[in-house]
Amino acid sequence: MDEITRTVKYEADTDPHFAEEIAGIARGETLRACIQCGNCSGACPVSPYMDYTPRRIIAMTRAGFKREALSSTTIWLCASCYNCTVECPKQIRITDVMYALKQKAIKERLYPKRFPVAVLAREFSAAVRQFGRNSELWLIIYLYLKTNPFAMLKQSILGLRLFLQGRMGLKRERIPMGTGKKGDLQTIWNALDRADR
Amino acid sequence: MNHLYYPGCSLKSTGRAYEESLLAVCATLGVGLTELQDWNCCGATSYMAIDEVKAFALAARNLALAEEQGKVGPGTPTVDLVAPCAACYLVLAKAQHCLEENKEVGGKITAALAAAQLQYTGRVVMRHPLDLFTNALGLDAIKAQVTKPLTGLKVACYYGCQIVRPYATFDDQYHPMTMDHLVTALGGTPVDWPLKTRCCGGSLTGTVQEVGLRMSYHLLKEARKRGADVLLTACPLCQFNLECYQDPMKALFPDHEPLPVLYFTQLMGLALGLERARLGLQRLFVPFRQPVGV
Amino acid sequence: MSETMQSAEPRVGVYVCHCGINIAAKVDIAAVVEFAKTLPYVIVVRDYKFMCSDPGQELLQQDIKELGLNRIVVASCSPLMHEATFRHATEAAGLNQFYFQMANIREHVSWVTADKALATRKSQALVSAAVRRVVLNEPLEHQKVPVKPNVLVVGGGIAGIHAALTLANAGKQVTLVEREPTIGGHMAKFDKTFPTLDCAACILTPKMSMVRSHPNITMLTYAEVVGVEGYVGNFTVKVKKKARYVHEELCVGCNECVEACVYKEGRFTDTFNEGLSKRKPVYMPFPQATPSVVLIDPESCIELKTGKCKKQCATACTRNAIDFTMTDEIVALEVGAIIIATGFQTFDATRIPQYGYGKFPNVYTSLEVERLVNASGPTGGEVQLRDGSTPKRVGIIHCVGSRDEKTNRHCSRVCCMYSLKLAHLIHERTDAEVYNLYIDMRTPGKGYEEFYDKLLKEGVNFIRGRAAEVTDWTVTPEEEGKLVIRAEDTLIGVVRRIPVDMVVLSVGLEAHADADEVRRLFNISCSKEGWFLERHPKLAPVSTFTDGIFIAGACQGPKDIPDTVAQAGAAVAEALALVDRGFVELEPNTAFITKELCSGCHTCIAMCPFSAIRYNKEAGVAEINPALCKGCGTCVAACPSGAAQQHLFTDEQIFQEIEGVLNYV
Amino acid sequence: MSDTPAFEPRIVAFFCNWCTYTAADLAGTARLTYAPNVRVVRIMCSGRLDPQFVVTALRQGADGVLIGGCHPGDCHYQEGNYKMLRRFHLLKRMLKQFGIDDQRVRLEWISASEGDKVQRVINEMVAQVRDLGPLALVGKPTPHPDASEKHAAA
Repeated sequence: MDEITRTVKYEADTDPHFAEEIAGIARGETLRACIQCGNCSGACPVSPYMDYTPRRIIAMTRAGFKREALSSTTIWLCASCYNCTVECPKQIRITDVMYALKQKAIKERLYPKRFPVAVLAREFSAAVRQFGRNSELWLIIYLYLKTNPFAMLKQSILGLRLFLQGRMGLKRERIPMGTGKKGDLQTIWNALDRADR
Repeated sequence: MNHLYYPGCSLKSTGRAYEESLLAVCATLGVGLTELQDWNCCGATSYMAIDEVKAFALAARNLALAEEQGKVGPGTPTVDLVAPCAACYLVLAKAQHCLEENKEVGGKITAALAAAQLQYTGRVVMRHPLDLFTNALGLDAIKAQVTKPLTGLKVACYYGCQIVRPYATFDDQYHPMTMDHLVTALGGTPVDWPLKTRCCGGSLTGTVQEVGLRMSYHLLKEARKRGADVLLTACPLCQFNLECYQDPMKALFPDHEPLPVLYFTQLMGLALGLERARLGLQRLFVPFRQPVGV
Repeated sequence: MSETMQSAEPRVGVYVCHCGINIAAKVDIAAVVEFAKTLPYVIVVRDYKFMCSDPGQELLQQDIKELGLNRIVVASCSPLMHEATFRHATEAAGLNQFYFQMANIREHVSWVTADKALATRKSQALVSAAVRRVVLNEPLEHQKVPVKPNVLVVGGGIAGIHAALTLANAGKQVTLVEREPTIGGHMAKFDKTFPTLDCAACILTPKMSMVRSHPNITMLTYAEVVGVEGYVGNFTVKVKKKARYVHEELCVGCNECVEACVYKEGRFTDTFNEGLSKRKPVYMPFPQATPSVVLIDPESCIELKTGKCKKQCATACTRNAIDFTMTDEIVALEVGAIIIATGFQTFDATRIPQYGYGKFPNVYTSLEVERLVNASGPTGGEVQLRDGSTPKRVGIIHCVGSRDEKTNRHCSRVCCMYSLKLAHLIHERTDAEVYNLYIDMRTPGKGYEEFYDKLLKEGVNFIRGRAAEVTDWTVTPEEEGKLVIRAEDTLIGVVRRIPVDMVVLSVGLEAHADADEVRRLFNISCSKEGWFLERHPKLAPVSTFTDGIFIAGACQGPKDIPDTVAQAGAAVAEALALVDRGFVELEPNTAFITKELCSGCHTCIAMCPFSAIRYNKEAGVAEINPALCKGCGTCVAACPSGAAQQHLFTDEQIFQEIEGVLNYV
Repeated sequence: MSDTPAFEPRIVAFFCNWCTYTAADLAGTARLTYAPNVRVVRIMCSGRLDPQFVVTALRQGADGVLIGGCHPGDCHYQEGNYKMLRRFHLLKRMLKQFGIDDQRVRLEWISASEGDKVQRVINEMVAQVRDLGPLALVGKPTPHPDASEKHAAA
């Protein structure tokens, strides 16, 4: 890397409402209480792989560095183990903040390209939305088709073994949808969609 | 004892052996599990990344179904809902907390459930099988039925993240012991190791494999280092990550040595003298060959 | 209408204070002034920037003289803040000071209300109430009560020691009560003190022996206050002296008994050494213990537990000081003032399990390390691990039990500095590589930042990050056999794993577990965390809400030694001001009985917790002794006929106030 | 300005000097903002609270009454708060018979250090009484129209 880049951040490039917005979705009202102690990063089992440590994500969120926070790999590497949340001395629900950032990134299409976690989340929710349950085999197929079809070849051995051991079937798990009867999931979706509008 | 049972998607596929062994063990111990009819996916960690309200609504529908099928409502006692998958257990418990704490989200969800003539009144108690066995049934009752004690077997009990965090209700968040005590009751020897609650990598193993593999590799390595013959899990995803990826793990980390990874219910079944096939042991990638009860 | 009202037509002056912008920014002062002008009996209404200032006070004094005002209302801050100020001003202008009434439009209005219009309205209501009430105020006189000359100091740490000595040097008779068998407190456990690194023992032990030898000080160690009665200037205190099983006046501290004990070696936890060594059932707390007297622990002594010991200790004592029949003893004291200096306890590190205290032997608390580096400690000042070896790498974790919502929210104020001190001492004695893991470095004291600077130059490592965990999970060869501290180095932005031989947990300071019981005993308040509450954080930092009881040192909040000693001096000054004055003026808000209305029903008599009410058989009415009445008004509320009333708080006054606050429309 | 001004309750509070009044001062020092509907009358001890005070306040136009005293065991005068508690139960029963919702009269133990509790309790109570609506008593004075306008404007 011989290239030198200029990194000054102008106030006009920040989003002054970003922190509020994220705190709102995340039930993370305590976001602003962060003292930047880094306990979250220290407790996080995945932090060594992140481009920004969780602490920096909190700082960037608070400071309105929207683009940086939303396009970071950090939020997609979060494995939802809740260690940061449990350990935070200010009781910030960091895992929920990460969820909120993921939601926002997907909405704003700012997540790193072909980053499979975001695709997984999308494919997963689409399947659940349609069938009410999730079938792991189909999920994996979609995931690889949308991200890296070549990697699927490597995974096919694993898939085959799972199939042979009876741990993965071709049958789609589903529950009746759109019956309009009592408890119908489709009715609930519709009600939620209406409320969203 | 009769309980409603929420299997979750994984127990119907990759985690089939968990369901098989759980049902077999419960039948032997006289614990009745009735599968929740028409249950839907809990939403897991993925839906939460898409839409919080919808994720909680997915969970809440199951809770409402449990109240209906458990025949509880205002003015009645509670019903137990047993969720063996750690992710399902957490998501359902988290939804309960959210419905209680957050009026705004709670209101939206209640309204959506009402559209489908469902309601949730807060009368479901989420239970993980570990909680069920150690606290509701009691270790003495289990001990009494052990026919093949796990004498000499060194076991690394792995709890993972989501049954102890962030809502540790039935066990200690930092040093959980329910599974260790269970192993002792079965005649085995739990090893003391520091990574009991360290994340296995979760869904990362499938998406950012180099990260997930390394996390799982370290867990297995440390368990071996502490002398474990077998590692026990209480979650289908943990079991999948730790067991099924041991071949690619070996490719990435040449010093990796295979270690059998079982559901704790499978080992329970062995100690209770059940046939291996009833416990789904034939589905293992890393076979567990150690004889028990000798 | 009372007689006083008829005697002179009320002429009320109302003064609205801006308090700079504290009130004026949230309350439309002009609107309050205009409103006050419409109230009955009001002759003049003025506003001023600071009513409590001299010109402010002169304003009302001038009006009393020139306009013939006979009632004063000031709308400003809380009466708990400036009531006395304005009463004096009123009195100085020749009016009885109880013709004054305050309306609290700062603490109860401008500081707590978001909307200016509503704040103005609320202020008007409170002014209206004060005006209506002041019309009914009566001239009263303070009751003078003599003050007992002696002072009690509770707690024998550095705060209590300093307070007792200063009072004694001023010629007061002082009783110093200490719960432990020796005075000295936490400071006696330290080796060096920051930032000067002077030896704690060298500066403390002379003071301890002065306490022992001072003719004006009575030292009651191994003793606890169990009862406090009375009021400012006149307290009766009961102190329980726990049985030591050794007669203090006979023991010369020769330790022959300790030598002779049937236990050849120490077997029981030595609390003075933070459990790092063992002691016998009969023991001297530490070599410089004051008084230099042994004691016997009934929990571990065979004789005291079973009555079946050879009692070699008793035989060995040539002065027959040992007495197994000793029992607890109650001592009664009469004092005019009390200084509470009960100190703090350190945070229990097992409450943060991820740091491994109690699980990994080489994880220590800072107080344990204080003993390790102390020349008179269990290792003679050698910094050693449990196996006797010298650590090569040491990690000091700051903020353990501080700045943490799950344990203690407060900053313990001393940990940064003592951690620096320990880093220096460990580095100096072992040449070990020392890592300080801190969240923020807080060194705001004289010479403190300079000390930090010195440490930086000495080559001690500093990592800005709260340690997430201490684990024996090792990954790399250099970590093998060590403890690993995992933390983010936040200044670099990466997670680091620091392998160390020894972990020092810089535990925070917290209020004693029994702070709540202690404060009840003395009838003072404490914060949620258990710190004793001062009367005002800035202007009355050592006074409490109970007159005559003062606080000093860390029982009020975390403090280092210089601040503790300074505060002890301040508490002494307050106590002296009270005791040397010789009398106190009691608020004349006592209850009284209007004979004509009393039916002699006895209801009030049962209500009074101070036995101030007695039934006069001849007259067939109840009578209240104003000297005993504390002015709670409970009897007044219970009186069915309205015969019982309370000065300053008559039913009529309160009714007027109620009407006033509701009449803001 | 609307034709039907939103109802803003008026609440009289009786706070004891040593604990709750001090706590209210602390809330001020800590700048904890709360609803302006409560007016505090200071008494030395909650034991001084004559049930007549409550009745008078309600009759004079208050929609609710809040009483604040020291926590049990903390009374500056040993047990004034206990003695008031006994009276308080009787009072509540009596008010019920008059058809006054017992949520309108609330008792809270608030120590000198609990400024945040003052804020919470006052906000809760104002919201509660606002929901209950104005206390309709025969002969109760009605608020001045000017005040309602100002409230509504705010």
